[in-house]
Amino acid sequence: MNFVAEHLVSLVVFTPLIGMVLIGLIPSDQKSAIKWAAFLWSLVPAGLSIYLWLAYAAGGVGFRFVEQAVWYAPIGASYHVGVDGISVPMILLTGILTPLALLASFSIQDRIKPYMMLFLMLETGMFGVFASLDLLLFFLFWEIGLVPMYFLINQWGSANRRYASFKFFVYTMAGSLGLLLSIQLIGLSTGTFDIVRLFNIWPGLDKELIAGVPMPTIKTVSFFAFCLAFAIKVPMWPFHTWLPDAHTEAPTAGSMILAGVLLKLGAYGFLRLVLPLFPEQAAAYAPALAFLAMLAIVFGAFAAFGQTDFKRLVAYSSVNHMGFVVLGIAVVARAYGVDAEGWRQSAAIAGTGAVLQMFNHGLSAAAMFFLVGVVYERAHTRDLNELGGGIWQYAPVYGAVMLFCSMSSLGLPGLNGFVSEFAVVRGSWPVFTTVTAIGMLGLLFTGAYILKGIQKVLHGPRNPKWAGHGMEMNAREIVTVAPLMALMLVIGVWPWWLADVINKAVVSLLG
Amino acid sequence: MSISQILFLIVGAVTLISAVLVVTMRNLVHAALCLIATLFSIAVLFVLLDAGFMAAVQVVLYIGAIAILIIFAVMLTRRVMADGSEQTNSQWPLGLAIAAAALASVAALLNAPVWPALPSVDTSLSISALGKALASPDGYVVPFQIASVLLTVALVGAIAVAGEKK
Amino acid sequence: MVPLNWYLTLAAALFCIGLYGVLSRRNAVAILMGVELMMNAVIINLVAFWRYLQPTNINGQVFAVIVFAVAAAEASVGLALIISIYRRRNSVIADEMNLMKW
Amino acid sequence: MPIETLIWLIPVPPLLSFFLIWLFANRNKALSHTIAIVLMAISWIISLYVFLTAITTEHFGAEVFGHSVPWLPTGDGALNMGVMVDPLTAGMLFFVPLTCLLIFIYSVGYHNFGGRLDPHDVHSTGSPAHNGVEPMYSRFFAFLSLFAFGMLLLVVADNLLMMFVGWEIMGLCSYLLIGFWHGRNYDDPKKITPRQAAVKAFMTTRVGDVFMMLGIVYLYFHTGTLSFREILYNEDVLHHLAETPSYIVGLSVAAMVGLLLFAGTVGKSAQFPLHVWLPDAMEGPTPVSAMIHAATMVSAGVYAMVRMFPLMSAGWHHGEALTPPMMAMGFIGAFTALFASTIAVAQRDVKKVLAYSTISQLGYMIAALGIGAYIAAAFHLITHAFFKALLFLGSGSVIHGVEHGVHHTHEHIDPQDMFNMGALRKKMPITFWTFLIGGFALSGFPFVTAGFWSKDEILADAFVANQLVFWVLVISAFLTAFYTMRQIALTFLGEPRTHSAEHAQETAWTMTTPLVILSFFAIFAGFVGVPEHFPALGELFHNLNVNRFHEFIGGTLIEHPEAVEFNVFPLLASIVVGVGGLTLGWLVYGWKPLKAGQPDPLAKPLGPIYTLLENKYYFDELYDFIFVRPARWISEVLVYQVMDKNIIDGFLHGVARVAVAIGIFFKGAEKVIINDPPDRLADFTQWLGRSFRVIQTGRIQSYLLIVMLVAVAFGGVYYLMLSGLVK
Repeated sequence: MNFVAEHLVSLVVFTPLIGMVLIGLIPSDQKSAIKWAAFLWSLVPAGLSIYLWLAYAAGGVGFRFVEQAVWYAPIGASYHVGVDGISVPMILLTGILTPLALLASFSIQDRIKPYMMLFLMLETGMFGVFASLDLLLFFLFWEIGLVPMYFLINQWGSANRRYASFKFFVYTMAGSLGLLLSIQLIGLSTGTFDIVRLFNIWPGLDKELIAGVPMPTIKTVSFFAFCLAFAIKVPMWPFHTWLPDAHTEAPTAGSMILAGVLLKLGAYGFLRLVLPLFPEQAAAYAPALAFLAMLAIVFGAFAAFGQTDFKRLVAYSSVNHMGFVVLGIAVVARAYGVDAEGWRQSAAIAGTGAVLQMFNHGLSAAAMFFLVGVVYERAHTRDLNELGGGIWQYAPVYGAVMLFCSMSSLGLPGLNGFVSEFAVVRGSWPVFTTVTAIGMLGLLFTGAYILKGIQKVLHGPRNPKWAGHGMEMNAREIVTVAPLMALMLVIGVWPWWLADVINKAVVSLLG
Repeated sequence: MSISQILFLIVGAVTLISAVLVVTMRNLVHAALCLIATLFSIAVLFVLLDAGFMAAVQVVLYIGAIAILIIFAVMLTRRVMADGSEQTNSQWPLGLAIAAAALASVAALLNAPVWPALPSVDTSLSISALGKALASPDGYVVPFQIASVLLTVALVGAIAVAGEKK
Repeated sequence: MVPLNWYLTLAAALFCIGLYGVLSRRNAVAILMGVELMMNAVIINLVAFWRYLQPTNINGQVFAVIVFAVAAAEASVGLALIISIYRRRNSVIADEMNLMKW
Repeated sequence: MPIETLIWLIPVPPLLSFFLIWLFANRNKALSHTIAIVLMAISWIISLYVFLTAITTEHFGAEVFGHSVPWLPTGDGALNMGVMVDPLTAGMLFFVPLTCLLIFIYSVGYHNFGGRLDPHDVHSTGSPAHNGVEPMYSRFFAFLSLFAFGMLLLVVADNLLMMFVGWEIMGLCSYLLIGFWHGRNYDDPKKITPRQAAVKAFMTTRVGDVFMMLGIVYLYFHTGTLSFREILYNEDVLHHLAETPSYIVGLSVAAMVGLLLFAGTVGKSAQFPLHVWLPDAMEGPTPVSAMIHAATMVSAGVYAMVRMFPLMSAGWHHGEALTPPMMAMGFIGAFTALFASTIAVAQRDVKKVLAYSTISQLGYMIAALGIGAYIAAAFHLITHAFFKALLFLGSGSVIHGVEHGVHHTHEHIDPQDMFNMGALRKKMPITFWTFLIGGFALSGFPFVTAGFWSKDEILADAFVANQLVFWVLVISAFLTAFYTMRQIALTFLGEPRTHSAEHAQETAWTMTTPLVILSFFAIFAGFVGVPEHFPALGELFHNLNVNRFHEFIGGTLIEHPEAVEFNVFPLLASIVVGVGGLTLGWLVYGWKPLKAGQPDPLAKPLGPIYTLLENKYYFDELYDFIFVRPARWISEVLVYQVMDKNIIDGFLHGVARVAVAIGIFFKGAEKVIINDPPDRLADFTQWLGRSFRVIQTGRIQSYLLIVMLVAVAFGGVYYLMLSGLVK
């Protein structure tokens, strides 16, 4: 037990990788064994991440469960992992979502072994990004997550998967390139990649010259490189067009993880790296960030409303919801170090709201994509007009579940989405009043597209087209979505347990 | 010329002649019998060299096991190669030349007056020394064990290779 | 009093006879016999060197014992291979076993 | 148990019942309604206990019951959630759980519990049951329970956010219940279906909600709290809010927050211009209409305004200029009251008339608040809840009775159309008499009905405060009495105009009992608010210690509002328009009853105005044209196709093409410069290999021969070197 306690973060990060190796040992024709092994193994990191959460929540603030070891000494990079109040909810989210996504993948028949292996590799990548406290390590895990996702979309996706996976890959790589370069720049300037040390060194660094380039220029360049990489991943308007394609073409579980966790990597990058490392630049460009976030909220909602493909509708809802995350981050950036008219408190609320929204969107988007997958598996179409409604009569349980999850996505008070949206709006209102006010248009249309989805799928007279398709969810699917629903309700009714940890971290981020 | 030298020359002649017969006789059964003769005379040579244990092993292992094994093989495979058929391949002159050249060069090398005389020591205890050396941890127990494993593996392998397959 | 080089010459001759057998016989079993001759020549050398150079040290004989073991292994595996090939191809002629040709 | 714990417990039973029915009882109809009714009754009993404790507490108002817990961390502080009961809440607790409970009981009969399941309905079709028990019976009670939970949560909330939570949960429930028969289609494609009506209701109210949310965050930013006790009972905070300028020039923070919050009420309480959803909400089952229009949702809007009145009126004192939110409320309320009552005059659907009358009555309350008549508004809210619940349930009973006739005769008629009814008083006596009581209360029939007292009080206040508002309200009161009489006459009086009406039948006891109970309150609830200065009656009731409403509700405010001086003119106006409207209605519709197929006698004299009214001033069409269609176009074409697909993706694809072109160029260059030399080297190696492969004979002996040749050769060379022949 002592070993577990001392290496908790490393264990969380690397247990999926061990699982991947173990699954590699199972013969490919043992499909059922592979599925169960992958699912049961993924419960191990899930349990560890819950344990990590409980252990973290029981204690103080700041980076804890830190492990540091020599890794790449010649260039000053080390294996440095640890968690704080921002990363630990994300690790919890990843830990919870992965087993559910694997459970959702049980219906996959084709090449199940590489599929499961890739999924576990993906999990390590995601955990790694959230746990890294070293820039190079961060980048390493960042890229590790990319590869399995590419193959998941490319190999197990639907009709237009090659285009979507290629777009996803190239887009993200384009962002990573700048990220790598600016990480190199930082390493070159300071001689270390350690994030915790850089928090102290880098923002104040202004005397040195590198190759005759003044330090402010270097900082601005790295700031934009970081921003671009993370903005693509979030995605921020106008870098969002890979998202609907990738989400729509990915297999159900892939979409769940993509929307549930991968999008959070970008927002997490902003909070973990951009804000502490570039406070001045971030404050200067925060209004632009807020403006783009507003555009994402409004246009995301409009575009979602304009869809006829159910999955694409849900995909655009991610653009809309992630807009709130970015808005919250922009508020934190803007209010960094300012204390006018209670901005500091607003920033704390907005930051808490943003992280909470990341978590909440992880739950609701995963659930929605899963539900789209359920109906797609049976009806073999995602087109809302082709579905034509009238499914509720065949599938009352599915109807209830979908209503529940839709309402979470819509931000109904009493469920999780509202808490975070309220917090973000509350935080951003005094700081970016106009932008927030216009952003409310997006909130309005959130209702429109959610209701459109419900109306075109569930509502309507008993649709003879779907008689005998067995539209109702089976027990496995109910088990998959039930934990998500429970969390939605718990967070909606009682957000304190989660928000308190985040809030402390955000307050310490604000200095 | 001492008695031991005469004895050596006689035994050596038997060895070489029977060896030549081994490689030249058309009838393989005869060749195998000549092989036994060769091996036996080598055992005598070991006795001359005060290595009684080696002589015993030579008789038991070579004559008792390997030569018999070879005779079995000859018997088993005899059908396909009539005794009268050609027993040498097309490159035999070249082979002979090489062998002769090798012999000549080695013999030339050996014909130098640098060889030590036979030391007179008591070699009666050599068998117990040998046993100790083979079984002692300070001696050769590890190579000995490896040799045992090698034999076991070889035997299992031989069974697997030669065993009847469906 | 037999000089050491007599033994060595004898062993060399035996070796070369065996070599000739290996190089020129068609029958695989006969080749194996040649190999046995060569192996024996080596053992003679080992024992002779032991006796003449270091009779108090038993290493030479140990070496010879291990060569015996190797010889036994070689003979058993070699013959097993021959039997196996014979079963499959109904032949023991070494020239015909040329599957590994270019 | 401490009273605070009891308050926490008030909303819990309906929520519990929602989850119990949803998760465990959804296949058992009897169990479902038992759970729902029993738990609702528990909630009612707790509420009643709290209410009784409240009215027997000395100086209640200065002291309130409340308790809160931290809910969301906000930097160094925390946002608290809690419950509170002050006099206003106590008043709400008196009628909300009671009407909810009655509606629950009524629903049992309405959905024909105990009837057999029609073979058409064995599999749920999402439309109303053909003739028999509702197939989605359990679901209905689950939603209804959740609805009651939302309302009770809103009532006991001690802060705006929790109130907003209840507010939105009700929005969801109204969506679910209006769209309850989501599978229903009409032959007339223009007629709005329940599922469309549900979306319309949700979206229209959401417009208001979004503004309201902004109001909440704005208020929160300036006060650092959302607790009613800390904002509304705190003169310093109110003063600060009234003095601080907001983002908009000329408006104080209090005014701007007030306006934003009022926008929420405009949506929820269906005030002009967001009134369009409410008449269409009649697509839901009738108990739902009663729930929405009487006990819960629309009352919630007014309740929120009554609750936030100190903020709305921050900086205002009696007799001074009204604050901007009050002006907005006064004018929008009065206008809505008149506007909706004119539409109600020309409606044919028995429930639509009531829907518009609801809008109109809510306008009354809002207008009352706008002119500062806080108590009158609260009073009308309560009396209206009773008689409007009564009217809706009565109309449901009527429809149910006529539907029975429709099933009997197999006629193809709309059972909700009043022109297909007539003479139901003989067939359905209990429904008739209770409906009559409700209708008279709505019309403000003098002295004996609750509606008279509350309406009279509003008019009395308006007369003092603002003449324009007063006259508008008087006219709409007249119209109200008129269309009420029209409705009663068309439905119950005269001769049956269809066979279905002839074969209509009184409904089950589960439906009539709630009607009787509600009609009791529709009469007697008014006496608690008889003005003290009212001639004769005022003194009488004062001596009986009945009319304590002013004193009690007034305790909610920091500064007790003074009751207006008695003035005979508004009283006369009230009596005249009430009785006059009823009389005129009877003259037009009751004196000479309509025959079957005869058009509305008003249609001819009013001409195009009648058509305009019948089509609700074409607001639906207007909104469709200026909001819905552009929104669709923006979504489907502008944002998705043009912006995302064409501009952004087009740019990306352009970049990709350039990259591909560069790639092709380098591919060619690379072939000549980089690729070819190694290829030649590889060719050479291959040639060499081919040349030497002949020595690879595959025969072991030839290999050995080669080995020996080489060994001998090396040996020879070595020997020569050793012997010094070669140096």
